[in-house]
Formats: sequence, C-alpha cells, structure tokens
Amino acid sequence: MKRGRMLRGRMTRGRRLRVAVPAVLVAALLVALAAVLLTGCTQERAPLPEGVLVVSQEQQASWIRNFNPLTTASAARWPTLSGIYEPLFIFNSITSEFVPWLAVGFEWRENNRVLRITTREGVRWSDGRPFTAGDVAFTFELMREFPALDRRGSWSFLDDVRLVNDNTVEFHFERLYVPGFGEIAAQQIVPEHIWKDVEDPVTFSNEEPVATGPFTEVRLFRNQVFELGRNPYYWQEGKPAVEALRMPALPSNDRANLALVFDEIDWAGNFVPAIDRVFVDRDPDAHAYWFPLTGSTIFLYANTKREPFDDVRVRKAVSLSIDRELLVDVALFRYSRPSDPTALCDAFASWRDPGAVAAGDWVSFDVDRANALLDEAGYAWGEDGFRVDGEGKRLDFEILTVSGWSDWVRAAQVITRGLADVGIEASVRTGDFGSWFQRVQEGNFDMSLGWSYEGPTPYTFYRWLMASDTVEPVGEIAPGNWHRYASPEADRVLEAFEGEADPEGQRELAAELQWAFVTEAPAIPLYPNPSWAEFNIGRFDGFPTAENPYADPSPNKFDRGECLLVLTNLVPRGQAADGSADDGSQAEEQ
Amino acid sequence: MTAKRPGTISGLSAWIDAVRHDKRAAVGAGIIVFFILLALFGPLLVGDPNDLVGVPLQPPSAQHLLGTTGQGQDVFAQLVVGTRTSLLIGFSVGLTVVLVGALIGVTAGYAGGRVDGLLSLLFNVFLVIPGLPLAIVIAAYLPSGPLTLGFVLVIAGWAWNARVLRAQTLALRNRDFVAASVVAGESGWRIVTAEILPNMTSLLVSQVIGGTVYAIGAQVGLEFLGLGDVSAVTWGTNLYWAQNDSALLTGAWWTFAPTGLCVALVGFGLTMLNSGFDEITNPRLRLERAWRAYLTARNQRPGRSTPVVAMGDDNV
Amino acid sequence: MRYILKRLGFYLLAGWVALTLNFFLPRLMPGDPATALFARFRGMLGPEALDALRETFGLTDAPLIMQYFTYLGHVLQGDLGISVAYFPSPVLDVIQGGLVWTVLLAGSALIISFVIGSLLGVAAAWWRFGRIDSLAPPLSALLGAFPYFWLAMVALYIFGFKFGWFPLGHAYSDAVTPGFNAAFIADVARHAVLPVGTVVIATIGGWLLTMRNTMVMVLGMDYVNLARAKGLSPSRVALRYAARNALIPSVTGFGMALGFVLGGSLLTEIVFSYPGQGYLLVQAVRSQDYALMQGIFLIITLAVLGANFIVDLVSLWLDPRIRETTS
Amino acid sequence: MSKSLLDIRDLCVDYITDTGPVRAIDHLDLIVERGEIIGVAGESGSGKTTLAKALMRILPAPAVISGGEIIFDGQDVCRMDDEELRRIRWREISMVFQSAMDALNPVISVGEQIADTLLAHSGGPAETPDELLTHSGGPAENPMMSVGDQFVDTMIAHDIGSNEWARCRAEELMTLVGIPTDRLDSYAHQLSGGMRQRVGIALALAMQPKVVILDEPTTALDVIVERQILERIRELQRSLGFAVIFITHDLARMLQVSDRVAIFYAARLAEVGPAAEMRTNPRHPYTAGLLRAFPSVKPGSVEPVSIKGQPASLRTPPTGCRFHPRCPRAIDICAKEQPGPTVIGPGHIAFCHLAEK
Repeated sequence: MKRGRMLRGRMTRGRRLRVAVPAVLVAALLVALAAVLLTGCTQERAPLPEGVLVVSQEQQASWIRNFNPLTTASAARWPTLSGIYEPLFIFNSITSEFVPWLAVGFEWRENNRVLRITTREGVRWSDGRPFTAGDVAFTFELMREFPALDRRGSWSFLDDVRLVNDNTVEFHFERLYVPGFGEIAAQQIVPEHIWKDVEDPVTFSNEEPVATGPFTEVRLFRNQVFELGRNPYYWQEGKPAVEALRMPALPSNDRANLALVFDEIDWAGNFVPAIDRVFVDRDPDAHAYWFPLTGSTIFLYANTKREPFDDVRVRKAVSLSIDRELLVDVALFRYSRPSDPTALCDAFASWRDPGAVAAGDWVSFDVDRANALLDEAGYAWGEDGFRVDGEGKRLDFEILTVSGWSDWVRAAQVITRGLADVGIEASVRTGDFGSWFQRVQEGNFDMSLGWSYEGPTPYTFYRWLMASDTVEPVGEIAPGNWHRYASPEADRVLEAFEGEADPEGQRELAAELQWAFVTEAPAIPLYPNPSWAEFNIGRFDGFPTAENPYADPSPNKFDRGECLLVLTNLVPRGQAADGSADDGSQAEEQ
Repeated sequence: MTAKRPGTISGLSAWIDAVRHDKRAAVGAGIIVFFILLALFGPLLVGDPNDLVGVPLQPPSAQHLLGTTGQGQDVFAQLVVGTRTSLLIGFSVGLTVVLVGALIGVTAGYAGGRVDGLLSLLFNVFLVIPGLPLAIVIAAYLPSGPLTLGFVLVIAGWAWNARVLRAQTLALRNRDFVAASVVAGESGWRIVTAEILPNMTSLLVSQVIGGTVYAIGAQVGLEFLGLGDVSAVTWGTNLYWAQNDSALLTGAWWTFAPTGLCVALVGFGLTMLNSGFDEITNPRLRLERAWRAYLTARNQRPGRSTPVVAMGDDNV
Repeated sequence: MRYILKRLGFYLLAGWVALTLNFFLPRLMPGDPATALFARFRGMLGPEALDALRETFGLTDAPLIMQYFTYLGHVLQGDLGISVAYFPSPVLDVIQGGLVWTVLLAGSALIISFVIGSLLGVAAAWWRFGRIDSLAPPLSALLGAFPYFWLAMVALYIFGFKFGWFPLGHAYSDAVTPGFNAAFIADVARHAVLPVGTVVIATIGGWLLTMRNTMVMVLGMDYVNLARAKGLSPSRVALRYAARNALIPSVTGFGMALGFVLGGSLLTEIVFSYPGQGYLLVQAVRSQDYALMQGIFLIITLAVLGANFIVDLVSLWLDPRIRETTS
Repeated sequence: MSKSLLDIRDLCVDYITDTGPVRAIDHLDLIVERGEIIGVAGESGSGKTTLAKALMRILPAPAVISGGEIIFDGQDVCRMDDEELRRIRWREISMVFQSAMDALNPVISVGEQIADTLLAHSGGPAETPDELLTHSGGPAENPMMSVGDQFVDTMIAHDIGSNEWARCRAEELMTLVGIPTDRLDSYAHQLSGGMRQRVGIALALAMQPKVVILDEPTTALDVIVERQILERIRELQRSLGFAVIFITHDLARMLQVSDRVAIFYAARLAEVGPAAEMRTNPRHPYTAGLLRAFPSVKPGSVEPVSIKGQPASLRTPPTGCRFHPRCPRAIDICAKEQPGPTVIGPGHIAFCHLAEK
C-alpha cells in the first residue's frame, strides 16, 4: 500500500505537470508575441547621439576586436589606419601634396641615397608618453624583423634605419629609389614602449591601442558596433571636434546603403545607385555626396602575351570601338567620365601633359578608324560577320569580370557590343573574386577589366602598366601588370624617376611616361573611378566638397591616412564655432 | 514474375488517376505543365536575357513587361530563361537524389545485416548533419557551375530518400511474394529490380517530386548566396543580382518579386501534385472523401459521432 | 539509460564524421586552399613574409594522417585555427559572438512554428473538412514554397523600408545596452520580429501538414475510438489521446528539421544582417577564409547534433515505448 | 416505452465508398434484456463489430447509420446529439475492444487511462455508494465483498471526482479484474496480452454501465487465458448485474457463456434464440454449419467441418437469401426471395425459407 501511495503521488504530479507545461508555453508565446507587436509598432528609430560620427567603411558581419595597424594578413580595422595610428606624412590626393603629420620635414641627402626625416615635437601617445623619432625607427626595425608586417615592402629598398636624435631619423636606401618616400611617409607609427614587449606583433590584436591619432579610446566594443573616443593627449590643439567615432557592423553594400538612406550613418564610401533619387532627394538638407574622380583608373586589360593583343594596332582598335560615353552612362549612372588618353585619374590632374593628351587619339570612340586599324593589322572579315586571323580562326574572346561588381559587368557588356561592331566576338565571363583574381594574376585571360595602382606620383601608376620588371611569366602570380607589357622606353624613364627628387624633374619624366603610354597603348583605359563619399551634412559640418576641396572626401582613402584630414576637420552641427553655427542649429532641430 | 502483385500500390496510372480526380493534383499538374512548357519554348520567344535593352531599373511597362534589372536587362526575359535552367537543375537533382537514395536505401533494406547497419548509419549521420551549411562549404571549394551545384545538392539531400526507401524495401521484403521469390532461389538483383522496385514506383515518383521541390529551393538559396555561376541566368542568380543591385534601396520590387513568385508556384504545384496523389492512393483518405461527399449531399456535416442519415432511396 | 547512451554514441560518431569531412573536404577538392589563401598576399609580401604567415596559419607539409591527428587534437582542445579574414583572431573567438544570435533566431523560429503549426495541424485534423482543414494545407504549402530569404526580402521591403515599422537589420539597436534589462529585451524582440516571422511563415506549413496527416491517422486508431466511447470530453480526446500520439513523429522530425531550418535561417540572417553565423559563413566563403568556414560548419553541426540529442530525450519522455524497446 | 434495455429496430449501417454505399448492417431487429448475456456470432465481415460500434455511435468514417432506431432505456441513440451521447457512453453502455493493444493509448499509463474515464464523468458512477454496496452484496465467497468495502473506503477518503479518488477507484478496478495494482503505472506495451484485455475490461466496468459490449475480447489470447477471462466476466456480470453483448466468431465458446445467441450472416441476422436451444436445435443451415465448424472443446466431440465457399461479398450481395450460394439445402426460392422471420419457439427466430419445415 505504501508503494501504491507513492505511485499515486507521482501520477498526480505528472498529470498536473503535463497540463501546466503546455499552458505556460502557450501563455509565454502569446505574451512574447503581444510584446513584440506592441514594441514594434510604437518604438521609433532612436536618433543618433550628438557629436558621434557614425562611419561605414568596412563591410563586416560582426566586429572582432583588433587594432593592429601593421598586420598584413587581413585588412586592419578602418579606424586603426584612419583615426588611431598616424603616418609621418599624409598624401592629399586632391591637392597632390604631402601634408606633414607626425613628421614636419624631410630632406634627401647623399645623392638621394639617404632620407632624413624630422619628426614633430610635442606629440604625445594616448597614454601621455612623448612621441619621438625613436618610435619611428622602432617601427621600421619591427617591420624588418617581422616581414609579415612590412605591408608596403619598405625593406625591399631600404638598407638601414638610423636614429639621429630624438626628432630626427635617417633612412638609408639600398638603391636609388626616390618613390620610396611615399611608402615611408605613409607608414603608421607604433609606440616603442608598448610594442617592444609584444611577443608576436603579427598576431597581436592590440585590443587597447596606444597611439597618436585623434580617436584612441575604445569606449564600447560589441560584435555589432564599436566606438572610439577622443585621444586625451591629441597633438592638434582643440581637435578633434567630433566626440567619438562609431562603427556599426554592416555586412554588405546594400545594407550600408539602407542605413545611409535612413540616417543611421554620417559618413560612408559606398557605391549608391541613382544617388540623387535614392539618397539626396530623401532629405536634401542633410544628404550630400561628392564623387571626385580620384579613385584608380579602370582599364580593359588585353593580355599582350596572346595574339592578337600583342599588336598595338589591335589594342588601339579595341579602344576605338568602345563608346565610353555610353559606358559611363550604363555602368556608372554618369558618376564618371571617359578616361583621358593618359589614363591618369584626377588625383594627378596637375601632372597631365597636354601634348600627350592630344596625341592619344585612340582613347575615343571611332568605329571606322577601329575597322581601318584591324584591316591594316591583317584581320579580314569572315563570312559570319566576324573577323578572322591569318589562319582563318575567328576572333572571339572572353572578357573577365568579377561577379557582383555590377558596374564592371555592365561595362563589359557595353564593350562586347562595341567589339561586335568591329568584327570581334567577345563574351562576358564573370567569376567570383578569388578565381578572377587568380586568373588575371597568372595571366590566364584574353581580356579583363581591372584597376590600376596609384602612388603619390604617376611613377607607381605607369610602373605597374609598363615596367619590364613587373612582367611575370604567364602562369605565375603577378601582383600588377596582369596584361604583361614591357616597355624599354618606360623602363628608362622609370629608372630616371627613381633617382629624381626634384619636383620639376619629376614632372618632365612623368610627361615622358605619358608619351610612352599614349604611343604604345599597353592597356585600354576606360574611366577614372569615382572616390565614393556620402555624408550627412545635417549633423556634421566640414566635409570636403567640390566647393571646398581640401581633401579627398572618401572614407575609403584610409590606407595612407588621408581620412585623418577629414576627421580632424569635421565639426558637429550646433557646436560649430564659426559662422555656420546658425544653419547647423536649424538643421539640428529638424 | 514481373506482374504487379495484388494489394500493392499501383504505379504511374495512379498518378493519372490523381490528376483526373483530385482538384489539388489537377491544379498542381496544371502549374507544372505550364512551367515546363515555359521552360521548353519560352526562351525561343524572348531575346537574349543578358542583353542590355534599356535604362536600368525601369518599372514594368508595355515594352518591358516586368521592367528592367539594375543592369538594364529585361526582367521578363531573364525570368523565362531562368525557368529553363532552374527547372532543369531542379528535376535532374530531384531524380539523382532519389537514384542515390534508392541505391543505398534499397541495398540496405534488402541486404540487411551488417551492410544495412553500415548504410543506415551512413544516412542517419547525413540526416543529422545540416544540409545547407554542408552544401555551402563544399560549393566553396569547387569551381562554380551547374555541375557543382547539382553535386552539392545531391550530397546534402540524398539521405532522406535513402531512409524512406530502406523502410519501404524492408516492408516489401517481408511480403509473401518477395519471400516466395527468395525461396525460389531468384538472384538478389532480379528480386530487387523485378519485385521490389516496380512495387515502389509511385513512392519513387512521389520522392522525385519531393526531391525536385527540395532541389529548386536549395538551388535558389545557394545561388542567392552567389555560390552558383552568377553569370548564368537562373532564378537564383536573378535574385542574387536583384539583391546585388540594391533592389530594396531603389524600390525595384519587380526585380525580385516575380522570380520569388515563380519559385513558390513551382514548389506549390509540385506539393499539390504530391498531396493530391496521396489523397488518391491512400485508401483511408479516399474513403473519407467519399463519405464527406455523401453526407454533404444529404445536408449532413461530419461530426464526432457516427452520423445518422434518413433512410432514403438508396436501398442496396 | 541504454537508449540514451546509444543515441549519445551515435551523435559522437556523427560528430566525428563531420570533423573528418571538415578535414578532408578541402584536401580532396581540386585546388589547394593554402595557395588560394596566399594568392591575395602575393606580390605584397616577400617570400619570407609568406613563410612566416604560412607557419602562423599552421599549414605544414606533414603527412596527411599526421595532420589529421594534429587537427583532431586541436579541435578537442577547442582550437579551430586562425581566421584569415579576421586575422589573427582564433576562429572560435570569431564564431562565439554570433552563435547566440543564430540560436535565438533559428531556435525561436523553430519553436514558434512548431507550436503554432502543430496546433493548427491538430485543429485541421480534428475539425476535418472544416474551414481550417480546407484552407490551411494549401495555403501553408504555398507559403512554404517561397524561399525563406525571398520572404525576408519582401518583409524587409514592406515593413522595414516602406512603412518603417521594424528596424532594417541587426539584432538590437546600438542605443541600448546589452544585458538583462527590459529595454534590451524589448529591442531584441523588435529586431527579431521580421526575421523570426519570415522563417515561421515559411516553415509553419511543414509542421501543420505533418501534424494534420499523423493526427488524421491517429484519429482512426482504436484507442481514440475508445477514448471517445468512454465519453471523454472532446478536448481531452483531441489533445490527450490523439494529439499526444500524433506529436511523436513530429518531435522525431523536429530534430531533422532543425538542420533544415538552421540552413534557411542562415539565409534570412543575411537579408537582415542579423549578426549570426549565416552572414559570417558567407563572408568566410567569399573571402576564402577556409578555417572560419570549417569552424562555422563544425559549430553548426555540433549544435544540431546537440539539439537532436535533446529532442531524443524529449521523445523518450513523450513515448514510453522507446524506453522499453532498448532496455 | 420498451421494457427491454436495448431495442434495436430496423437498423441499417452503410460504409460509403467511391463506388457508392456498402451496407454492413441490413435492417436489423434485436433486443437486449437487462442483465442477460447475448452472444453475437458470425464470420469476419458479417457486421458484428460494426454493430458494436454503431450502438455507441463511434463508428468512424466512412460509416453512416442510414436508418432504424437504437432505443436504449427508452431513448433513441440515433437521435442524440454529441453531448447526450457523451453522457450515455460508458456510464450506460461500455465496450471492450477487440485488440486491447490497439485500444489502449500507448503513451499514457493504464492507470491514467482508467482515471481519465472516471474523471470525465464528474460525480462518479451513476450509482450512489449505497446502491454500489447492494450490487456487490452477493454470496459470501464473492470476491467483490472486499472490493465493495474498498469502494466505501475510497468514498470516505476522497471527494468524488478528485485525482486521489480516481486513483483509488482505478486500483479497485484493477483488483476487480485480477491485476496487481502496481501495474497501474505500466504502459500498454509493458503488459501481457491477457493483462491488457483485463485492463480493457476494468475500463469497461469503470462506470458501472448497464451494458458492456465485448468485441471478440479473447481472440488474441491462448485458450487458458481466454477461459480465465471469460470466467471472470461471467462472475462480474453475476455480481454487478450488467448486460453483456458478447461478440465472437467462436460459436462454441459463446454458447457456453451466453444466455441468448444471435447469428449474423452477410450484414443480416440469420437466427436468434436461447443458447441452449440454438445448440441443440439450430434452424438456419448457417447456424448448423457454424456449429460444425466450431465444435465444442469438450472431449469426444467431432472433427470440425468448415462451411464450404467464400463468405458473401457485401459490395455485391447474393440475391434472395444471402446464404443460398453456400447453403447445402438451398432450393429455388432461396435465390429469389429474401426470407422473412420465422418464429420457431419463444424468442427463437430464424430467417430461412426452410425453417418452418
């Protein structure tokens, strides 16, 4: 009987439990649903905090805390290079000038074999310790010891770095290489007193950065958002006016654009389709953009190791077949214009040689001349409306682009149409970035769209288009010069350039390079890429605009620290000390 | 010995029956036939779907029935051509999944013993490993293209069929007529092909349909992630491009709405076909249907207790 | 008890298979992940830098079998390697942040759709030929045929973009402080409505149909007849006798559906930029971050296996017959 | 108002199929008296189980009752709505299903299933405790005596309708059918076939109904268990006084147990009469055939002789007397005319053209 009672109790409890559990579950569900619906309908979007600049540059699903400015293995966090750490000089690609930053001056010595840099005095690290030339020397020594940190390959031309005194450091070059200044100038400097104790700087995640930049204090770090507060010891008096940087994790261009349109972002560097309608018209007082043509130049690269693109006439004919006006219309919503014959983007506007521009008549749209050139090159019309080569083989090629890069894909389609008019059959082949990159680097393609490499001077640009030493055999990885073109003429000029420190001399050599380019047509320029920049001028004042082009407006120009120019110039509306304060407060109230 | 045994589910003829007698099956079949015709002949009627025919992101108009994409292609042309590729991959994957499932499931069910143990373990393991992530990971390593897509879809999807077909084989194996063949000393291969498989025809067809639903859905998903060949025109890549070209931001609903509707319609049609077939072949469901019709005709509604109808003119 | 051990053994085995797949997949596939990995650094880095990185990523030329055991050893210690895209963070650190959101999204969607779908299925079968029964199955078949992510896109477009009723993405707004406070929970709930809602809509039909069909079958069983004959109240017959039994196949299916729903919710995460594993996985694929990719796959698989085990325990509780057959 | 407990008049039951209704019970008239055991016999498909379930109106789809009346205690079951049906089910009329394995919910313990039944009819069984005592107040050797005492205990200890009360009642019922009370927490699959059937009986008796339908309760059991169970039923019936409708295809067994016997053939009643008379004086050739097919198990009995031919199809029933294609004595009229009732003796009726002779 005892056993019976025990069982009895168990059964009763069981009964109640089984009734209770579903009931509670259902109730909880209903409550949750109701709560959710209520909150969903009543809660408005919270306004952004005043003075906090919300930036979207990196597209990430979630943030991982890493503020290592030297690591090469992956891109450093955007603010690591544009707000936390600072370089010696910042190259301003709008004015084509080096702005002294952590350094105040430089001097070439010993026939341009030694570069002496004078560092700024009064700069302090964010922990209050003084910044000295020793930190510069240390940073470069660290890069020598850990090649994985040498992102710009400085030690491929450097021989030694010597500390002269607390504000002077000397760079001894292994060979004559004046363009190396650009690489040294752009190097972000890390504090010796912190980094000397780091066991492995390659994998160091540097969660609490100590740096010289305007925003060094990690106020908040979640996988969805992080914030950087002001550096209490920032060397520029009274700056930055922006209280903090906030970085929301936005996984895609599309998502970032949505956030931008809904005023969740103050500064972005995205491609926005039909920007006037989609973005500006929604709130003309706050939404603004400026797309200066200072991105890299987009080329159609023809593989010069393959027939018929080894023939300059064919390359020029291809170029002449392209309706670049239509191309920028269809591919880029008219955000750009056709490239000029020198292929230089507007960052190098002051370097352009009018003679070369005039001579490069093949960078235009002229089907008749294209046909004439192809006839001359010996490619006769075949029966099916396409040209054939000497062996009777039809001219048909693939144009590679990256899937998802719709501007490129559209551009390639426009090119295909133009080529068909001159008797060349081309098909667009899209692939994912990895496979595309592999193919172009190995030279395993007929034609492909691609970007160019830019440095502070046209030297870098033309070197990666024409220099013999950048040509790798087909099948081996070439970082640039994917079309594998070698110009002895360009080699000569480039070598001279490497030894020329005088700006006037550089200008003359750059003109010679432009002449070499327009004569030999190593690659087919399409259009200069816009430097994407959208901003909320309702919340912040001081973004670069066409009217006030003091720097490149795009957050994408972070690699060489250019964003620092903008960040230190921004002023939250309502706090502005100058005359714009009135408009600012009005905008604030809206 | 190949004649069908009494009491087993009949094969293809039951499907025709289903379509003829069940409203749902008829609707489903109608939808599927429409899309198959569209896939076969549609591409001949529209232009090159990759052609840039106009200004990007135009809303639907007489000239472009469903507007233009973010690249200025005709959405309608893309939809029609995408139908062909998507259905082709869908049906062939659906078929392959069942073939693989049948090979493994029937072998396991028929062979029994250790073979069964091993194969069952294999598909049970595959059943609990999440399919889509597996497909994504495999697809990431392979060059993108329809073959890769088909391959990963089969890898991620065969196990369910194997499991069902193994159970069915086991059931059939214990039937008298199969047991008799075993006693008569017929070869295992013959028993499987002549006795077991023919008696599973309708189940196999139903599985192919189910497999196709799975294949189309998963294919669209993978392609949406950009894991297919994004230069091919399929439903999945259409959606991928729509997303890529900021369909949401620009309000270009016409670039993604029609494609999604088509995917859903095909899936719906196939499901209806399957459930209509189930209704017809499942004797229980069929009788209940007749019963309900009988009651409705006599102004009675099915209730909880055995209904009582007035003695009418229907004396037996 | 023996049943539990047996299932546990099975999941351990399945886990091992997943691990092994994870290890051999990249090595069996054409193309060398190591090469792909370094393709993007080449030209920027000298050979020394490359070698240094190679070591950092733990890529060696040891025999495959040795690598395999090293790999197993590492995984057992929770070391899934180093992410390339988030270098130098360990894969586990990268995954950790997102796991809770994926579990929240997929888990709550699954439970809600299971509960509602099953209840509707019970109702459809109980009021057979009634309004629910004639409308719900085709409707849910139609809704279930829509791709999850497409529904997500449409929902986002209409309710997020056009009407602005719901946020456009993320798991919670930046303005709230994560923690156990009402504001945060309400915010998370608000952000979860659309993603969870679309997954629920897409999956509810499956549960409905499964439950309805089993329920229809169970309603024909003698024990339901007996229950009816006993004069039990209709709700008691429906729930305690019919639904309780009809639930068993659904619960068994729950485990299997888990992997499926998880896959679908990964896509939904991408549309809503929900900070779970989904976008991370796609990003890993796009940036060819194989270590991260494998890590995510492994974690997802383990999560599904774990959930399946829980489901097994639940069905053990639901169905006393299982307890007997194996003991 | 009829004095009989159950008066079935002109009952017709149809199964609806794609090709039209199939009649499973064709114009049946049958009376069940209070406290009697009536056996219903016939081959499979003759409509026995259909009758059992039709009486409670629990025949599932695709069945319909297409005519007739089932007068139970003066009320027509066919005119009752769901709620009225729910009230008479189990309190007045209960049933032991053919296979207890299928009839018991596999996921609820048998104790809970019994308790469920008790709680469904709040207020407990129709009888008050006093009546209960008189019911069980049989001979001194009757095992029910102690059970009756327990009933009282239960009533005193717990409120009627409480979980505890239900539990105690369940234990009593288990004791009643001879199952140890600790099996209450068992599930159906944990019990032996005999025990399951006893649980079924316990369930059927839970509400002290006026009539219990036993639908082939012993088919799946071996002879010894079968005997035990039948004896138990007989005992209980005597002590509790309920009527029993005992359905089986085993005529010999039935004749041992029943007071009266009804023989079904192909949806129709063939012959009905007192058990003793049916054994000695079967007037329908089918009854005679059944008797030969299931001879008594007593020693010295003859070898069983089965009835030749297949049972009649209900879909296309034979014309006239449905048994005529198999009937050894069939004459011309048998194929043409349906035989009417022929009264043989008191309560003995046969439906056969030859019965009068």
